[in-house]
Amino acid sequence: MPKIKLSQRTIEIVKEICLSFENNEGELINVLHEAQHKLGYLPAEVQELIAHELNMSIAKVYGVVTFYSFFNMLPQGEFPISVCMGTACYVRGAEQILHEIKRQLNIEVGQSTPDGKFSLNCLRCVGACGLAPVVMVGEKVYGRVAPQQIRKIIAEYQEGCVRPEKHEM
Amino acid sequence: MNKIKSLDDLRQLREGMQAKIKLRESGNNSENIVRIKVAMSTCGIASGAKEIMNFLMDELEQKAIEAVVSQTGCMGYCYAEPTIEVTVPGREPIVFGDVDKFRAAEIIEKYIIHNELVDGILPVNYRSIDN
Amino acid sequence: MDMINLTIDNRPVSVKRGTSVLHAAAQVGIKIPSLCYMKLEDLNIENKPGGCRVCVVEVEGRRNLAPACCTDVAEGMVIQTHSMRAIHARRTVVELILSDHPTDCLKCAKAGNCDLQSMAQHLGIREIHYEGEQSTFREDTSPAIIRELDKCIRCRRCEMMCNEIQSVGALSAINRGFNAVISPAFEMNLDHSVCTYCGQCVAVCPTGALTEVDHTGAVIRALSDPSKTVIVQTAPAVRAALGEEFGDEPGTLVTGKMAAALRRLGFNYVFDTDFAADLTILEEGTELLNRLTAFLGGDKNVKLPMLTSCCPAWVKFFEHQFPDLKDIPSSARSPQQMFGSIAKTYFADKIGVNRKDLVVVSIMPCVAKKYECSREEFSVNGNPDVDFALTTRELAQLINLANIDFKSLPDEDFDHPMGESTGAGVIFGTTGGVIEAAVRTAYEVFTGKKLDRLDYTELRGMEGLRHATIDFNGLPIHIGIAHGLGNARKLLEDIQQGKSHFHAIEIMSCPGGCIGGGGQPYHHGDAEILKKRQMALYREDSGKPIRKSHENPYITKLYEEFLGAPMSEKAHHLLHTEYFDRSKS
Amino acid sequence: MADYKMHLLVCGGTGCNASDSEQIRDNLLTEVEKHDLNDEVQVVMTGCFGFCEKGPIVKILPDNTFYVQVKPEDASTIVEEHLIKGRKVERLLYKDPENNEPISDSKHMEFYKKQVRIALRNCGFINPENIDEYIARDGYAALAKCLGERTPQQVIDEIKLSGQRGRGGGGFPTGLKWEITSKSVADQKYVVCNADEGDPGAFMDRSILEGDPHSVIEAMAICGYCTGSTKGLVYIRAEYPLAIQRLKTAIKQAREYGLLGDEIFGTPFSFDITLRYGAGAFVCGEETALIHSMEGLRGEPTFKPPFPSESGYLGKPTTVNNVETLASIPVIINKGAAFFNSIGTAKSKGTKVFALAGKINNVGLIEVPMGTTLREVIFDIGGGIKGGKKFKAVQTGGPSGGCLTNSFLDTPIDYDNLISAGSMMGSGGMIVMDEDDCMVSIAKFYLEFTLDESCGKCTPCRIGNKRLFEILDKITKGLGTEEDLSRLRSLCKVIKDTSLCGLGQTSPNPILSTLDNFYDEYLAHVKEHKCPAGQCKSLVKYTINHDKCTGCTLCFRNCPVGAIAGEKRAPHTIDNSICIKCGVCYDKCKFDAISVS
Repeated sequence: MPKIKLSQRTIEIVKEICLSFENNEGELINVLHEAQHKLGYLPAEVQELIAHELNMSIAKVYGVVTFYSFFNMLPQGEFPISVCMGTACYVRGAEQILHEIKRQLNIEVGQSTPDGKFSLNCLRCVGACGLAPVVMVGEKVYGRVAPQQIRKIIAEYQEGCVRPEKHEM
Repeated sequence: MNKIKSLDDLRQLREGMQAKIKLRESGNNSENIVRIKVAMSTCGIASGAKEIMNFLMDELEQKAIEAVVSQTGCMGYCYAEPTIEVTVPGREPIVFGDVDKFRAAEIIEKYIIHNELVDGILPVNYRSIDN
Repeated sequence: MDMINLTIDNRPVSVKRGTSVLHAAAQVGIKIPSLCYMKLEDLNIENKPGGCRVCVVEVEGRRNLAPACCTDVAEGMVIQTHSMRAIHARRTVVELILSDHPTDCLKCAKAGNCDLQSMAQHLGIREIHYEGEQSTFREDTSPAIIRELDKCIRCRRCEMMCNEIQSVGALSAINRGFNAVISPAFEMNLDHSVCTYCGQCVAVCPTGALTEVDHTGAVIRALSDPSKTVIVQTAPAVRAALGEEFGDEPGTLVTGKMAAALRRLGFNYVFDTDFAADLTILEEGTELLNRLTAFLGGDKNVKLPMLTSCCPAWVKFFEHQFPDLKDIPSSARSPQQMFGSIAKTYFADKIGVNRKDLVVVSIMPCVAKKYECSREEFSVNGNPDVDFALTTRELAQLINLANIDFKSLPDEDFDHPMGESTGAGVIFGTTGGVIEAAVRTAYEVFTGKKLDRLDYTELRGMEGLRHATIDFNGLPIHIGIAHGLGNARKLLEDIQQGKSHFHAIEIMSCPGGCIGGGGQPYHHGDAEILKKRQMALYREDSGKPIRKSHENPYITKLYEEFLGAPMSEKAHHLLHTEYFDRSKS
Repeated sequence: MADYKMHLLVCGGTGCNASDSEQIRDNLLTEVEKHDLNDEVQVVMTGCFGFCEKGPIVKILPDNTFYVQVKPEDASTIVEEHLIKGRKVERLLYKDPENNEPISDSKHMEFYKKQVRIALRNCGFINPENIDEYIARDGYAALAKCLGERTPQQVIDEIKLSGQRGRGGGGFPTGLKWEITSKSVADQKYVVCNADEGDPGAFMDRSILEGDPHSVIEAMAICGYCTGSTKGLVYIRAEYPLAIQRLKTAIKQAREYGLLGDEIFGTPFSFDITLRYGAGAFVCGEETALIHSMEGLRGEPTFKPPFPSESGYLGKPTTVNNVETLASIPVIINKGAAFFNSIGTAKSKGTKVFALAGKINNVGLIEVPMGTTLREVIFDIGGGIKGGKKFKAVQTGGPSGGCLTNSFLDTPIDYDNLISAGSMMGSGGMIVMDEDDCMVSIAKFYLEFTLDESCGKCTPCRIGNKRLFEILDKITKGLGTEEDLSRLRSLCKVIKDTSLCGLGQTSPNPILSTLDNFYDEYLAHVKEHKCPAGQCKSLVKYTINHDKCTGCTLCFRNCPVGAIAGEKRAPHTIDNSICIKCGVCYDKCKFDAISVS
């Protein structure tokens, strides 16, 4: 786990979040949600800081972070691609979609592209089964996606339309 | 916003609201309002319901048609999102499916202005428990 | 107190409400096999996650099988513990565990002592029907503990000990599903975590996932090297448990046989850590009295209460978790390190051997001692004061290796001058023992009067937190005792908030004290064994001619010939140490 | 303003074998043209009426005539008889199945509308972010009635009388659950709304929270009143941002109106609600795991008893109810238990919301009374199978459920029938599968899901499911043996028998039900190494049909692994040892020369 030095700004943000939940150990998951929302991901150093602020064991914080699929310890791509693998989407060909994206970006699920633009993971059912199979890029939902459309969708972000503000660490 | 301190506060508020709606639905009040509800659930928005809602508001304003466009929850027709429900005064509410910009314009033009029906009407296929 | 009546295996049973099926069956002699369940009776330690599912039984009217360990009895229950359906389920469950378990029993440290191994034999498992991928994890060797998580069966005992009993919080379950396992934060090595090596996880681990680092090989090499003089010191708690490895009843004292066995193994000098325990009492007792007199003399910033410092796991605990209190514990080293320091200076000169050619081996009931002797400050330009620390289990292994028939050995004495010890030194091995030994000496030195009684029963027992007030000739001295780091934490928090009214506190990391150490023969969750070992130490104490540390002639000789006086400049240099803030490790 | 006097609505739903309806519309238009009525009569295509069994349908407004099973050639009779002579065409009218009387006015034909909306009563009607619209539809009247006129026990009895059962999948009687919590004594009790909805293919909780959050808030308050809890918690999935935002707005408005907070309606009863977020763990749908997650711990279940009603969140008595269960509570209070009890079957009362998805035309959220048959749901409301393919099975209950085939289509849906049919109600996900779906890979898909979502605490689920998945994987790769099948079944039984929580106890269901219903398909994979549905990649063989192949080299250029060889304008061949069965050539070939076997 490469050691990174947290910027003072990040330390302030994390402390603020913990304080907003009265440094209560029972609010760990809410704290982690807020931290990931503000910082983009949860590296080891952030987890250590949270454990310190909530006065609890670091191993327990890591145990919670690795239990829930929502929290990730590696930076997400600028444009996180998630393929819905719910049953409705699976039956309508989500596996071929996933296969096609892997081929196009040649990364595996859970990885990010070297240039940090795209990351790929699977989601458990986004709840838009009417549009199966569904692919999400960030918050944007693409419905009734066919493997052939993947190239077009990626291209849309390739030229880099508006870049969301970069999370400095 | 006054707090509802007792049961009759609630009753009064409810009666007031229901009267306002009946007035509007019976259509005999002066400002002859058209009510449009847009299904704004996650899958609705994902299929473009937000753009349709803005488009409807601009179009109706342009054509100076008195109308209230409001958002609502999912109506259950996932295969036909985005879906909208149009209530023209004096007529039963009608639900339209697969409403893109082109079809929305057609609904305004034909149904709201000329009272003609338009393709893609979704018949009500459930019984409600109001009656 | 309402009783519940039920039938188990067609036998009527009547037990208290709230009893589990497992215990109810045990009361009528029915042993339901279980793996992850563990209960240490009066140390109120219980582990029943209900995860292994080996103890499932058939309950009439229930759709699926019920885990006996965490299903409480209910009125009129009808239970079949060994129906074919339950046996088939149990065998399949154990087959599943074995399908994700390495099959290297031949070279596994736990072979012969492994609960999974005996369970598989008990269930007569000959074939694993469901082969498949095995979960693999990086092996981690720390100064004291080896973690081979491929052998972990996720019984959660170590997680429970580390968090609920010891409150160290070095271990937690991580990941989810097939790769869920118990590990320190970020799957780092133990020596990067807050682990204090108290070894309680090693003591309860049912398989070979957590074992102590094995130094028998190194000791054998030293013994077979003619150029080395190899001496050994044995800890107080070892003599009350070593016999169990050879089939003795728990609590059998084997001091004499142990000395005889060590001599036959080829140790040049067989000494006793109890000698250094008496030395510790002198040093620590004096330090306590100095602080007391200063306190009574009105010095406001003297550090009271004073805490004992002989347990290395407890030292690492406050270095990590209470760095602001690190100058409160006594600066005296532990008996093991005092012994090493004296051996490699005073004794080495006496027998004319250079410290590099003198190998000091210690036999300890504990795994943390392996870490302690590897600490920087306990070595002189690279040569450690204590070279190797073996656990009681490793000593038993050595004795078997050398084909020594332990049970028929004659009783022999320790060598001199570092083999002589008093009753006070022996009781170091149990909770309440160190402070009782200190009181015996401090009372006589402080009041100048002879003790009327030697047995301070108010300091003895097994409760996690104990306190007593001893009258020092009109001056009430308040004493606190805690064993198990979770209990220690409560006392430390009182000190931090200035609420502690104690003068002296004895703290030991392991429940029961060193008799329950991580290196002792496995108790498999039976607390009776700990109590019997405790009784044995008090028996040896009352049988000793001299029972007060300051009356040990060899100690007085050591001071005259070498150290001068307790807390002298030389004693300070050789027998005292300092602590480090490890909270930012 | 209405220049058209008559409207002819032709059902264009894809279910009504769409080709006929277009033909009917064209014929009607030409007939109207012929009798030059085109400025008085308008012909329009509509969406599906939800009565596809009797399709295609033509409805005439304003007199509401409802013609069924209309053929293109009937268009002329409809125009001449009905439009011109004003006489209804008897033979096309729908015959009431009881008395075989033709029904002329569709106003009386309420019964063909199979759905009854109770939990979804406000969805699509009110603006979820405007509390007034909820109050206008009797919102909070139930709470007012409870606080004002009833004791907690009376309300509990009413709910017990209604026969309401848990809609999260367990089916535990709601009234009884509330009663147990009300009897537990503690200084603090909790009401929890379980909005974790981890079932893939289920989204009814989301729609209710997005469409009508207030009904859930009101129900939680009522539950708080009955059980003596003053604190409510909604445990909601982090994957539902819109539902979270709508819930927050609704709670804020309810507080402003004094419907949440202290002394509601001036009575001593106080109740407030806070949100707790899930973080992507299906197992947290289980009560004890959910409670651990709310306490900031790993979502690992613990043994029951003690049930949460006795000791749950922070060790205090806690009532955990699913969103849908709560949504219909206000209706039970307002319209009375008898009304709710009159709907449904003997032991399963009221309605159930299903998320109908998969290979079906009308994917959608439907709410049907208990006792409706699967056939009505799939072929009437659902509009039949997409692309006219043959129905194969419907999967209910998600990863804990099973699949039901043709022979179960007429099973009335309720908790017990579904369980005895080898499946279970589950939260309501209903995935329809057609002939192209391979049941072995569906079972493998669900196992892979359970594998990812198992918390790993107990042996049978952590290791057992992994072994089940490995055996299934072997079978889908054609390496399975018949002995594997028997081993699969026996391991499934032990896992069901010994797992700690519901996830493990039900994870083998998809396998057991596909084994029971499609054993021949398993045998095909194992014996002949063939996948009848052509889904299992490694068993599929792509071959080029030489007389159809024109040698256009399109497949050759697109094959990612260069498994295709052949000269320009000469028939090509596929080398099956290299081919990775990606199917690109099959999609690209314009001459349909590539066949899948």
